[in-house]
Amino acid sequence: MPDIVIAGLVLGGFALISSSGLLYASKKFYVYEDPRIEEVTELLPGANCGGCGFAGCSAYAEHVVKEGSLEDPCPVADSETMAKIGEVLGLQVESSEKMVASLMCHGTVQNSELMMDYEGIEDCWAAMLVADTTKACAFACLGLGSCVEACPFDAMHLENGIVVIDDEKCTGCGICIPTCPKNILHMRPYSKKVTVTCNNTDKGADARKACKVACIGCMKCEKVCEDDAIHVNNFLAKIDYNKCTNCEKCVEVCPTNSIQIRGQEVHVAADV
Amino acid sequence: MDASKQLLVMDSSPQGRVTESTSKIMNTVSLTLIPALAVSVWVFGWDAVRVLALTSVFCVGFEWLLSKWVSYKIDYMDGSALLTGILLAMNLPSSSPWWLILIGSLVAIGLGKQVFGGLGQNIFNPVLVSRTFLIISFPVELSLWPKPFAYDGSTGATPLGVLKTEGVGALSGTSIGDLAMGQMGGSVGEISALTLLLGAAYLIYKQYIAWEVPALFIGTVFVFTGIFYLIDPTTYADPVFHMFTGGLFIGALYMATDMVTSPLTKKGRIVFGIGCGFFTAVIRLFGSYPEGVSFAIVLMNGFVPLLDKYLPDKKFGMVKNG
Amino acid sequence: MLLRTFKRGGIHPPEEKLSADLAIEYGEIPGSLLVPVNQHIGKPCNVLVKKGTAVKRGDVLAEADGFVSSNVHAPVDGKVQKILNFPQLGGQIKECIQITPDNPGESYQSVLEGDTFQEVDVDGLDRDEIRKTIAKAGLVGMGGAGFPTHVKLSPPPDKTIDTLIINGAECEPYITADHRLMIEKSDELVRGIKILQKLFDDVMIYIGIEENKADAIETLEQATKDEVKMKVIPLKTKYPQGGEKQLIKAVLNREVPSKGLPMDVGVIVQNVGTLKAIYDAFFYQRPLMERVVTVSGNVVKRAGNILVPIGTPVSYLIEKYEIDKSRIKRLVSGGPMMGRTSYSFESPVSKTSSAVLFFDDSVYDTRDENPCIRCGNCIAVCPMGLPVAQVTEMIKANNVTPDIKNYIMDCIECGSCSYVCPADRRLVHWMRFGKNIINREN
Amino acid sequence: MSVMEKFKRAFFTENPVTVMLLGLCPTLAVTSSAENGIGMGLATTFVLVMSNLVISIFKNVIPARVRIPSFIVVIATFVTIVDMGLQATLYDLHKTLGLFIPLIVVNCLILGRAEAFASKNTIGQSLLDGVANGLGFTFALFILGGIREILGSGAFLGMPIIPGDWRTILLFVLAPGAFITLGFMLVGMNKISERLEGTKS
Repeated sequence: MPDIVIAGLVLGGFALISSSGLLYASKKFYVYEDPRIEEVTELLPGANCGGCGFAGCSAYAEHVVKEGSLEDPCPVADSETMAKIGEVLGLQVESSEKMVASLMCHGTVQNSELMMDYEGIEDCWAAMLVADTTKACAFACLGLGSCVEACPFDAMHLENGIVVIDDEKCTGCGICIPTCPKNILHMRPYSKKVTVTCNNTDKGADARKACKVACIGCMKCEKVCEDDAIHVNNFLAKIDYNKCTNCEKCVEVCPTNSIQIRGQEVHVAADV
Repeated sequence: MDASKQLLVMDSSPQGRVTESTSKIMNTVSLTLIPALAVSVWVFGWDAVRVLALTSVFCVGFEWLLSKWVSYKIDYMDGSALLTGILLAMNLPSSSPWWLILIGSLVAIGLGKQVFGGLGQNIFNPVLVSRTFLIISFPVELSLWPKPFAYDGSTGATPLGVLKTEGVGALSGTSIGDLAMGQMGGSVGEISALTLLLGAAYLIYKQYIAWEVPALFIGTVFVFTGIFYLIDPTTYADPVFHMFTGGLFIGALYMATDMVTSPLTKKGRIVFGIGCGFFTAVIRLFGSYPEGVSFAIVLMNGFVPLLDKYLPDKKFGMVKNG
Repeated sequence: MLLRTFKRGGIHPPEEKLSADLAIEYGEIPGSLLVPVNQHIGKPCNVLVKKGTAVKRGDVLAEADGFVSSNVHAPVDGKVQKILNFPQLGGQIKECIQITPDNPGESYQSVLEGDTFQEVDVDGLDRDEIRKTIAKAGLVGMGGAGFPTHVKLSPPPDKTIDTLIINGAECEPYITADHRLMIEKSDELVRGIKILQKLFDDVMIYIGIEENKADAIETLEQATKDEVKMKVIPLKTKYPQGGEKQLIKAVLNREVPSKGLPMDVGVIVQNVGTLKAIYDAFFYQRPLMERVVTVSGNVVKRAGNILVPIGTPVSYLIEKYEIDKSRIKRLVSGGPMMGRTSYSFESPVSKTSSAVLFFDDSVYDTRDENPCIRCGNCIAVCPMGLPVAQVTEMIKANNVTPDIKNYIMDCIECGSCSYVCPADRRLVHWMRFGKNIINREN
Repeated sequence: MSVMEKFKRAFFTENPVTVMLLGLCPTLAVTSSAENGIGMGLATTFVLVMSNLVISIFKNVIPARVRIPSFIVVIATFVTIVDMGLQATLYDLHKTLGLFIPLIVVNCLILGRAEAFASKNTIGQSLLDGVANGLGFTFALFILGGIREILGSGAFLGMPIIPGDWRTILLFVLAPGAFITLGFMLVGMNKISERLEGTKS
């Protein structure tokens, strides 16, 4: 059996040389990667939505591990997940409430009259190149759905010429906020259902002319609020969600229905 | 909302359009094929009409069926499917059996066009995808070419086929005039160069097709085969023969100039035309198939995205003034 | 006659110059005027008046804020009724000063005749003085863009200006305002040009006019026959001959570099309307308060060119020209190729409104976008040599890569591509949308 | 994970060919008939099962940094065994499959399972995984080969099933036919899984 011996020796010797080469290479070219990056990536939702401002979940994981802090938390992950990620990093994480996107407008085509027959490209920014608004109210939702297009979670839909947001599907990633040319999307805590559905800063009479459910800046809500949570500035009411207790008193008192409870929207304006 | 109130239209500039439309272009191209089709009917009899009717019905039919199925909008009556059908008929022998036409139409519309995303998205000319598919799949049917004026269904080889199998000697006696008028064996539309030229001239006048592509295509074939003819006239046929036989004219005038699958810019069209001509001549002279027009065009179709990207027009203001 | 033109691209839409032979009329002072505060490109003005302020014709209503800005003057005697936001011709909502005139219904011609002519010694004018007078009079480019004139006339010292081109091409269909000005006010124009001539050393002046305005060419040739350094250049009738870059290419065969300005090739281009305004500013001390507007379109019974004070609402023109309001589907300010649509009949005429056109559906009815069939027409007609079809597809796919950006920013939005597209694709709108995407990124 | 679930995943939701698009070189090249598809699939299955077994046994011994070369050596060993075994027993099949048997070494499916599964799981699990994925691969190749055989040569598993005077579409036994068929298989697969997902939610 000298043949097989020779073959064995040749291959064995070759294996020895190759493996020492591998050994050398593995020592010389070793790149340390923090194992926690992978752990964090696996904990993250994995939607790669980009809401955090990084290119996907693994890039975000790399960032938080490198920084060693959770100062800008993943906007999509719930507090439990963030707590787990905090554990991996050895940090204490305060539980934060889920935020959802909210539209500061209720200018449906019934409430704020359509002023034109827009026939350009179906996109709010494209429409803004042709006209500053499509409705009587210059602040109103254009209703062409740039945000709907951008939402990665199918939480937004067009209804009656405005955007309707599904609080359950919304993950609070905030991608939609900058896609609105009218800047009428904002974030609010999931549990705080009372919102001002108007962004019109015109004087009361002008605002009322433009839209039936416009905030006219009458100050009634400010007076009725016991928690100092609602203030009128520039003829427009604004709720401070740190103070709001969901008492719904302002909703009752609002003469134009411009303060609404999410999920129980009153679609037609009250006759005043 | 007040219904009586008339809303003004808001739109981006310009507030006007030419009266052209996709379907108008498609239908005009279809109409210019009528003289060539008439010659075909004269040469091949009612069989040519049968093939034409079947391809048209099948192509529009398949497009209609697919429009029910795909997620994007298909306007099956915009004339593009009809044009595909007519051009497909012109690329088949008039003796084609119905099932061949059925498969050919399905391949043209389904595989050639809609799998890429429909009108405008296809990389390859649907008709030629179908033709090459059929040539490869059914070599028997696609080499039985009906003889001209023999309305009894007897078949023979095309002049190019004769050239390939029997050599130049067998061609003595074919007059160029007959070839130009279309008195030869071949597929329904590839026979009459003059009528095709007539139709295409109108399209060039209407600026529906670019003259660069057919001119350079035919010119390149002529020059290339001419060089070999001058080297050895006993082995290679003369360039005029190459010009008027086979599908060169329909290929150069109607297939290579297809808007969707030809380059967008002038420079690209020049390269495209020369490339088509070069490959046609190479396949005809050295390949195993007697005819190379469809292969050459499909091959060059694949280069179109590259030509578009790397041969754009010169942008205004790219030259520094002294 | 060998006509000059730009080489690349261009189209020739139907000219439809319905009002070419109609002399400029004078309007009356309307019952209420809306003077937009911001009628130029650049920084918005500061409003100086309040509700109830009584203003005299020529008073400054809003003052330029910074260098790239332009004054706005009261076009009539009257009282400030209100300051409000109102939709403009062109669709934007801008702050307007509503003025109730003291003498509504008074003929504007008689108001103009009240102004006194004052001879000015052009040779004795100081350059800074000229620029200051132009700035004070609130002059902006009256061709449509509205760039403050004094800024355009103050090139940085490292640019030598050797040529001044007067843009009388008026390549857009329907518009005839500049055409009529050139015929009726040719002497005034020449005097205006002479003032500009003072601003630069040894400057050659070309007046570019499309050949379809043969009478204007003739009149101006007559008016400039004694001038050595002024020359009328007949141009081929081709759109967009009046585009700044195309006009320079046609007249001088110089190509403005990509992302560059005309002054990079030593040229300044001025519209004829602006020159008339310069003349008024120097010889009548009259700031920019009025302009010639072409009223035309396919629903008007009679077209016309009318001189109206700025701030005149469109509804006044509709009444004056007895236009059937119910037939109007599109209200376009400017020409049909580059003009913008508007949605309110109360929108006022501004410094840049060269025409107000009224259309119904028969001229152009928006159709749905069809798939691109890659015919290449858009690329063939693009005067800027852009691969329009590919660029717009990339914008549509939201894939704006750096080299695509380069192409987008060179678009002059002339509309030739959309005009010839057989698939009714909104190519210009996509291009503008692409610019918007780029602006948002920055 | 239960055995059933494992098989469902390997055959359907994570099928190596129609979903993961692994090992496309043999998939496209040798599937001109259903028989070839089965032969290729089973040969691959054998290599997959054996390499999964060996790798899961030695997973704690193999140093992480040289695992890939080690896996390749293990796989190569079994490929050589299959190659020789086929040559000895099924010579005709070996001749048709030709070069593609040695090329199993570089089939990403095998290395993929070794890396992703066998090197992290128990021996039993790895064996099961190998069998399931191998059979899933075989199944896909069988379907692909079957379609191409019926359309291209009018037969199924060597038995003529189309009347003699009918024409067959020659293109399908050629390479382009493999691409076209696989393309439509992917379309079908996506449509079916879309529909299944739709019924679930």
